[in-house]
Amino acid sequence: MFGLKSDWSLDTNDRYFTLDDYAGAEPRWCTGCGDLGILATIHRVCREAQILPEKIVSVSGIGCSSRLPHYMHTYGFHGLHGRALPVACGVKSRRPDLDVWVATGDGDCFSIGAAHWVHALRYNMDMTILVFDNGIYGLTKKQTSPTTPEEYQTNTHPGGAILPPLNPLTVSLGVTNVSFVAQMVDWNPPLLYETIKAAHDHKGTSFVRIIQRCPVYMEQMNLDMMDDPANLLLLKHENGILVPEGVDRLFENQIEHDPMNLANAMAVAADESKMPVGLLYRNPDALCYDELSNAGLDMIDEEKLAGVNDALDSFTI
Amino acid sequence: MFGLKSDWSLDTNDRYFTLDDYAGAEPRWCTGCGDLGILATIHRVCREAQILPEKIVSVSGIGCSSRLPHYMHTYGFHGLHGRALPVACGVKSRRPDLDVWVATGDGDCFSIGAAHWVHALRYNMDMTILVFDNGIYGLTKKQTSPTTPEEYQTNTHPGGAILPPLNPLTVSLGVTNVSFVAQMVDWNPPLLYETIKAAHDHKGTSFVRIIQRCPVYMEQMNLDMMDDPANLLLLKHENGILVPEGVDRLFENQIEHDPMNLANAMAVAADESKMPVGLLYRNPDALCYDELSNAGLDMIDEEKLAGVNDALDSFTI
Amino acid sequence: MNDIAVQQVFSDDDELQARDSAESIREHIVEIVSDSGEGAQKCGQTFGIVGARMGNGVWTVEIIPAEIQPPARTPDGASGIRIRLGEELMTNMGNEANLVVAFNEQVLRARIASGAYNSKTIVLLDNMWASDESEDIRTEYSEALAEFTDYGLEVHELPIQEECLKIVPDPRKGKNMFVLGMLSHIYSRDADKALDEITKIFARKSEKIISTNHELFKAGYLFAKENIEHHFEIVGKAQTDKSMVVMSGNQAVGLGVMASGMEIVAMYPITPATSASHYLADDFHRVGGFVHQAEDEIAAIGFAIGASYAGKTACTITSGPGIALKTEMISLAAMAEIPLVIVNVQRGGPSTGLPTKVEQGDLLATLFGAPGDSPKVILAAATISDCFHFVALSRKLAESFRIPVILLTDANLATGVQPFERPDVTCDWFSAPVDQSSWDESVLAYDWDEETGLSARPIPGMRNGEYVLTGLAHNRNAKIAYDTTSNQEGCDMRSRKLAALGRTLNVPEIHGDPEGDLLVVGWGSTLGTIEEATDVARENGHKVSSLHLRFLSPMEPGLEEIFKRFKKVMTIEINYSDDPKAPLITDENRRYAQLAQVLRAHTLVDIDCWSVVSGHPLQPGNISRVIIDHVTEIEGGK
Amino acid sequence: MNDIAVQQVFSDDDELQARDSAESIREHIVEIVSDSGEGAQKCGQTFGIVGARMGNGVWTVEIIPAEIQPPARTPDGASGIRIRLGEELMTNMGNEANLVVAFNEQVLRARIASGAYNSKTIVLLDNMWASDESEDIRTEYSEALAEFTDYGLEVHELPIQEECLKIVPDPRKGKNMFVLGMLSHIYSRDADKALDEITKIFARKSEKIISTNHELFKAGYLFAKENIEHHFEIVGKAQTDKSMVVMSGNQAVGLGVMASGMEIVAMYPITPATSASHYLADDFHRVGGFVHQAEDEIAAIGFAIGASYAGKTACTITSGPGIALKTEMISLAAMAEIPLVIVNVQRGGPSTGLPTKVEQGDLLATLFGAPGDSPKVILAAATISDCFHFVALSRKLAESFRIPVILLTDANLATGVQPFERPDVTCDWFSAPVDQSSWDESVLAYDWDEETGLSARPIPGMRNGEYVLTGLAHNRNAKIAYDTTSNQEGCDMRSRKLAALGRTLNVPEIHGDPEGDLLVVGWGSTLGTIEEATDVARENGHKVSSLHLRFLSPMEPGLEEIFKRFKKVMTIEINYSDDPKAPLITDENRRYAQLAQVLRAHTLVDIDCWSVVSGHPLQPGNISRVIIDHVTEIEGGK
Ligand SMILES: Cc1ncc(C[n+]2csc(CCOP(=O)(O)OP(=O)(O)O)c2C)c(N)n1
Ligand SMILES: Cc1ncc(C[n+]2csc(CCOP(=O)(O)OP(=O)(O)O)c2C)c(N)n1
Ligand code: SF4
Ligand code: SF4
Ligand SMILES: [Mg+2]
Ligand SMILES: [Mg+2]
Repeated sequence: MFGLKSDWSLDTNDRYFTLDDYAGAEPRWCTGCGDLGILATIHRVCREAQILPEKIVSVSGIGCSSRLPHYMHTYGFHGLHGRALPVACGVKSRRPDLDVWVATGDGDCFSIGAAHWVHALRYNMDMTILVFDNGIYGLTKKQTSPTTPEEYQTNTHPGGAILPPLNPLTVSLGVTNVSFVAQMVDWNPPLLYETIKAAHDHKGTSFVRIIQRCPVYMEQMNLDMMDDPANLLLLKHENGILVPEGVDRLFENQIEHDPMNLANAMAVAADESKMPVGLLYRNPDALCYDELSNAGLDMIDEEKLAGVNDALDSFTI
Repeated sequence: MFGLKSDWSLDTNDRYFTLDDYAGAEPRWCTGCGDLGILATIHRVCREAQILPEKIVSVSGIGCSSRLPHYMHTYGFHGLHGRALPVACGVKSRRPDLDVWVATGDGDCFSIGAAHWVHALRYNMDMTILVFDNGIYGLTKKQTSPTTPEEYQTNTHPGGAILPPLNPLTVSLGVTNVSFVAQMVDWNPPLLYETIKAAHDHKGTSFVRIIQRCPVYMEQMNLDMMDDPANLLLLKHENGILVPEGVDRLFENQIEHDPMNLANAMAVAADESKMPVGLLYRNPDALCYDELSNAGLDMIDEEKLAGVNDALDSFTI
Repeated sequence: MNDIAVQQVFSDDDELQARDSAESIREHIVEIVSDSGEGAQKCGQTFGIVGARMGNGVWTVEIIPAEIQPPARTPDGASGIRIRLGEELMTNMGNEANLVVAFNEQVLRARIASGAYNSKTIVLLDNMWASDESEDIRTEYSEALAEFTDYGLEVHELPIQEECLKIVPDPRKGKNMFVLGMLSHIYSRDADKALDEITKIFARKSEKIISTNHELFKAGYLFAKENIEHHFEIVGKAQTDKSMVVMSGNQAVGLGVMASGMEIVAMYPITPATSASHYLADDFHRVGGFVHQAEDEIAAIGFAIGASYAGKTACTITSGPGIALKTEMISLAAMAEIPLVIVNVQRGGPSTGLPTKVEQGDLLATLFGAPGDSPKVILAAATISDCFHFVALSRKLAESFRIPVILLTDANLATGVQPFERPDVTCDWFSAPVDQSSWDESVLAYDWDEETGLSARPIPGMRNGEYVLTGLAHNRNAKIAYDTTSNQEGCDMRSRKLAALGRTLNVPEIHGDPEGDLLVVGWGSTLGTIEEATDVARENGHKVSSLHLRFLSPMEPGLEEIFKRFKKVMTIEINYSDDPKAPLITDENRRYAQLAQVLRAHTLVDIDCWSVVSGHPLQPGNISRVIIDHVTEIEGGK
Repeated sequence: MNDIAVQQVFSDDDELQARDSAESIREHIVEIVSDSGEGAQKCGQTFGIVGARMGNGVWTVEIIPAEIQPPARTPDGASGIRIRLGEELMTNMGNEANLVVAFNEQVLRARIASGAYNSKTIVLLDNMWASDESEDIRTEYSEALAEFTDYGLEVHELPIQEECLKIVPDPRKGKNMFVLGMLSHIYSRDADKALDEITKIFARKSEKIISTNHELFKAGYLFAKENIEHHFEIVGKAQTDKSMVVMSGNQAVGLGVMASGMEIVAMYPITPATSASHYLADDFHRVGGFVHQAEDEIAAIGFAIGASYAGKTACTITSGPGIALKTEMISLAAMAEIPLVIVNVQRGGPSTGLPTKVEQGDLLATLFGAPGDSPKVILAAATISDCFHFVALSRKLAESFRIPVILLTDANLATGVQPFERPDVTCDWFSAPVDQSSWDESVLAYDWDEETGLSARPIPGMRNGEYVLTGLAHNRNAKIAYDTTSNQEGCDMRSRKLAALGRTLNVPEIHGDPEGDLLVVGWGSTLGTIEEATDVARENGHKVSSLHLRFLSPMEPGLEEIFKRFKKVMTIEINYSDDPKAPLITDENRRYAQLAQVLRAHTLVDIDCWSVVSGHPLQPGNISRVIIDHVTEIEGGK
């Protein structure tokens, strides 16, 4: 049995991982589901970074998207609906060596999980949060989610969703200590790759909202955007998401946006005439809660024993 | 026994209410607690509007601030920690005639109640939410709240709070369909009165964050601001909170801010160098969920019976 | 015109001829299994409704895959429906199927594995896979076929796809109506009634779609007539003079809400409860009601509690994990005496468990889930008709006793479809309008009657009724009270209400003799199965009776006395208990099934139990074997 | 210098003289009551610690008002402390107080109302109110005094405020040390030890503050010597050679966490659990631990579960409403077999209930709270020493059995202060470092042992151990499994672990004779009270014994056999049960106290119960009366 520390840097070099090494069970998502492409992209990011599979923990809630951990050949935690984030924070709290990914849905994260969403962004522990936002409850078969477009017909709102959809970007950007907010669509693999890679590279909590196709329950929503890329607005900046060569030709609308500029990020996020894709905000200097929660991790048993005895001493009569 | 509708407008005119008519049990807050002044101001607003006491429902969670319903001689619902808002929404869902007030604390609303906070703002049902923000958990005796200033020493963070305080304004403003966001301090009674009055007059959910003194557990926090009003920034506008004569002399920092301008509101809220007081945002045209939830309220029994029978017919063989 | 075509194809002669050659049987169990999305369920439901309309007893239960769109042609992906069709009233899903229509051979394999068939089952299998372009598939097909033959099934390979292709280019949408036609001939169904139903299904679609589906139906009918030797007749004898409705348990819950006069259902989606809300979202407006989809389960019950507090007793509908989240709020409702109806459509647990499968696993959690003493009324629906009537009853109990009422149903009732007598709803069923008269100032907000614990409640808007509801310990005046007596008094009064309600209940009726060797006690959706199994045991000469409980809190009276009249009492439940024969398990440490646990404490009778958590509804055949095993042991011990 | 002053005032002669004239007694109960914020608790705690250091048996319990800063001079605002001081080990708060120091007359009234005193109680009352400038107060004072005299109390009016004013300008801060001095003389305490403790209290404050408080103490001491006739001596006989620690139950829980090797406590503030986390927030860093204050209770347990999953078994600490919220997560931990320690410091329920008061109301909720079958280990601490040791035990059980462990304590233990033997912690107590060796690929993630249900678990970071934990039904390979056997197997294996653990437990020891007329069964913080009351009954010639349970799931073995050796068995609990004599309550419908309910089902013995929900700790005097009443009935029935 090895102690935690001693083993951290063992045999990283003599192993090379292929995409297959990150692939778990065969995905059970519907044909055409955007989740498939996101999964493949995650595999690619892991492969490029050559992360040790046993050091990856993917945490999820409940939903179609939350099935993701099963499709990774890594450690995974397919927990409770809405509660991926507290669990992920707990995993990270004493295991700085683990690479924590969170897969969550628009219902999982913005509805039942909303309190944890706000607070996880605040904690800013080092992890990558991917929200698979298909604008609908997929797994439970077509109920309204917070991001369902107004008037879209669902099983709980057969007359059409009655509230304007929540804008997850403006809420996220409003959270003090948030450090990375990006948005991307599932159907642009090169950009999605760069986005997830940037999110993963970022130290702190990276929040990526991925607009995700659900051909089964949400045909309309994304088709608008897919049909006419003019509905998208590409955010470009030298500190932003790398836009691979050739890709930016697809976007007729582009702006330069400095991701360090929170006020601008707010404005971009708030303007709902176009769907921004790219990095809205990044603050590499935000405080990371895991640095505090990991304090004392390297204490050896003898020190602990001394600590307990000191504590007992103060109660001894 | 009267039916709901028939009685709504009975005997409103022959009764006149004094402040005492709105006062319930004697408040059990500490000496110098800001809650006392807020309570008095609510009584005043009710008196000025001559609301029928039996038509008022004040809903709260758990905390010092959530004791408020007991100090009102009206209907009240002192519920569970963090859950004032869903209950208030339920009260309003079928009782458009009731005047719903919510008293909640920074822990109650921004921590355990955060998901409901975001979603209640979205629903925008007609009610007045007052957050008594003392930056601390009062009732449970000095634990860190989401708005506790960084480094302030509490019983859960004896070495000082470790995260920068959450900015409730930027989060609130980020919620789609939010319709009224104001901020005020408890120690300026005339302005507080105008703020709560404006909130109460607004149709839709009015969110008012009141910076509240807790002399017992949070001396420092507000003293800075009280000692030096230069730390405050008064928001003025013809569509904003009325600034009573003489009051604006107290504020060396003032700006004109149009509460219809969301982008500006965001900027004002995000600038934490000064604490803005006044109306940040107001949108009188936001959709009110209660207008939908109240649909069908006036249906008489015979219509309902016909409705049930129609429904049964479609299952009849 | 369409109607003329119907006449032409199904001339009176044809019909007659069909019926003449049919073998008359008392009942059959039919399954239709396919990949998900091929419409097997729609086909079966329609088959069931036609049966109900023809006066047959009908019980249908859905076969639901775990994934939304599981991969095609996989055992795990089996989606479908079972219909038990008989002369008389059917009360459960029965045992092995008599006939099954399978759209591919793989989905059949899953059903065989779960014991749905026996060697006499007739299989009608689409033979399209035999000539598939993929060699793998052809091999799979022929291998499976060999398997089936080994198993002893009577397999008929039929060109279903081929026949459908003559009418539609993509038979994935349409094959189900062809199969409905086939089954309609095989079981001598009234084709006009079936065509009617098809018209209803596609009512919102185009004329073209309706006529295509009619055409498919007719093709299937004729195909069976010409090519399938099996031909049965099941005369409908269940029909009464009374008008009947046919629906699923979740629809019944929804209709029950509408008939109860409740106007708010606050919910958060969760399987298998959600479809009740789906139904209400469609129809609730007919009675002026509103479905609130909340941000989570806690908010849903909070919203319902708010509406109830304001005078409109409301309802929240959920399943196990949702009940767990609502625990704190349920305790508030008990403590502050807020009328409230909570429907729990039970699914397999613990935790996320088996979301689409049946379990009776939440009895203890609803009885005891909250910290402190939180008395509430708990009812369990045993039939789909109960699902309807008990919601209305729950609303009344909630208001009369100022108490939360939990109605337990389960995944089996939720998706099962069954005919029952059309309820005769009157305006008395509805809650009274919100009382806005003046409150008598001298009456306290909790003016508990010492005997019964009952009290009237002021409703916001009532002049002089102002009070502050609190979840803290409080006195009769609704004031927070930490003194030494108030909390005791409040607890006494809240508990007393259960005693008062209990007094109004009758001793439950025994199915079978009032005394004997073995009494089987059940609750919930297993009623029909247990009674049928008991009957079988009795027919085999055993002294077995059964008892079914519908009130779980308070308990129906007289149980101990009933139990004492039998040599042995056991519960049969769909939830977990330790197998007494398992390693390490002794009489002392054995963990009992949930009702058994409660009844043991309640009566001190040594109640045994048999239970499973396979996620499947119980089959009368298995259960009668279990019963006979147990009773034989007692007889041996005489 | 200060020390010299001490010497001067307390010369050996003085000390000697003091002791000489003192009446020797076996024990006394002392109360100090005041308005909130006047330091009565600090005074009493110090008095208690000095007692413990002098080898006395000590039990202290706080008197806590409901509000943070209740209005001054009101009965509801009574804040204070009770100290039971004796020659031998004290195990509970005792009956009526022998002596009370009151800072005003109103707070006394509350204590009289709650039955804390009897006619022999000596009252030392600050007389400052007699000459208050407000006439109202003067009247209140004289009226109350008349009341007290009627009640038969021996009231001594003393110029406490006046004496303190000679030393400090505002005696609100300081009076408590004067009173400590008074009490120290009255009970012949070792003044140097007291001065030591005062120095410790103000260790972080200035020299000046320390010396002022020393001065106040001495003034009080001399004042008593000169003016108070009462003078007692309680020789400390409880002292062993062993070193002792003295602390509250919540501090013991915190220290237990530190000694267990757990590194994460995730919590959300809630009374009365929070102070355990406060203590940890101060001291956890000494063992490298971290307290996470989460956004709510669900996030707190989620965070703990995450840490546990990642190899660092964690702890969450809460009270009733928090347990309710954590229900779904507890079920996940049971289902997915995540080691986890949950401390539930029980308070009065249901709902928000009585947040600062004691109840044993969460036994059924923790046993049965979750939907489906969620087996977990449940322990109840009976003493403050248990609070410490059981946390460490819980961590070990959680890891060995891969199961959530719930440790029940209560408000009474939480704030009570008691000396116990200093634990001898060794490195073996700590959890092993996170195992990061390679996992044997051939071992499945849930490689259940058929006999015991046990399995080893892979920890993230272990090569080849990759698996996906899920709350859905799953097989040995951790894969989601909806087939007909996996869920049954998983449920079997998880339940089997309880049987396996149960096998390792011993038959609990009976306090008193192994057979007799009445056996009283208890659990939790009532241990000392029940045993003392049983002893009284036995001394009175009744055949009564008692039994205290510490394991509630699984149960300790041999209970039925023990119960059968007594004519009658009853539980005594602080939770709700129907009074059998109340209206409408019959033998049939009576709702039993929580342990009684469980034991009835478990043993089928007709177990009676006596329980209250007044929010107060039980007093041995009352309890012995209850016991004698019950046993007399049996004796009569002989
Ligand atoms: C406590 C709880 N409530 C509800 C559910 C039912 N449920 C499962 S997934 C889901 C929503 C899924 O929507 P989303 O998060 O958007 O994920 P998607 O399926 O669309 O990827 C719901 C309501 C549950 N499993 N647990
Ligand atoms: C479910 C639950 N968790 C925790 C508590 C304990 N609790 C009561 S009030 C409170 C926080 C109070 O802080 P805040 O909301 O800021 O109100 P304040 O007292 O400062 O006005 C907490 C944690 C509770 N009553 N219920
Ligand atoms: S339902 Fe939608 S989100 Fe779910 S797997 Fe199918 S396509 Fe994907
Ligand atoms: S603790 Fe603070 S917030 Fe609570 S009543 Fe006292 S001063 Fe007010
Ligand atoms: Mg979704
Ligand atoms: Mg606060």
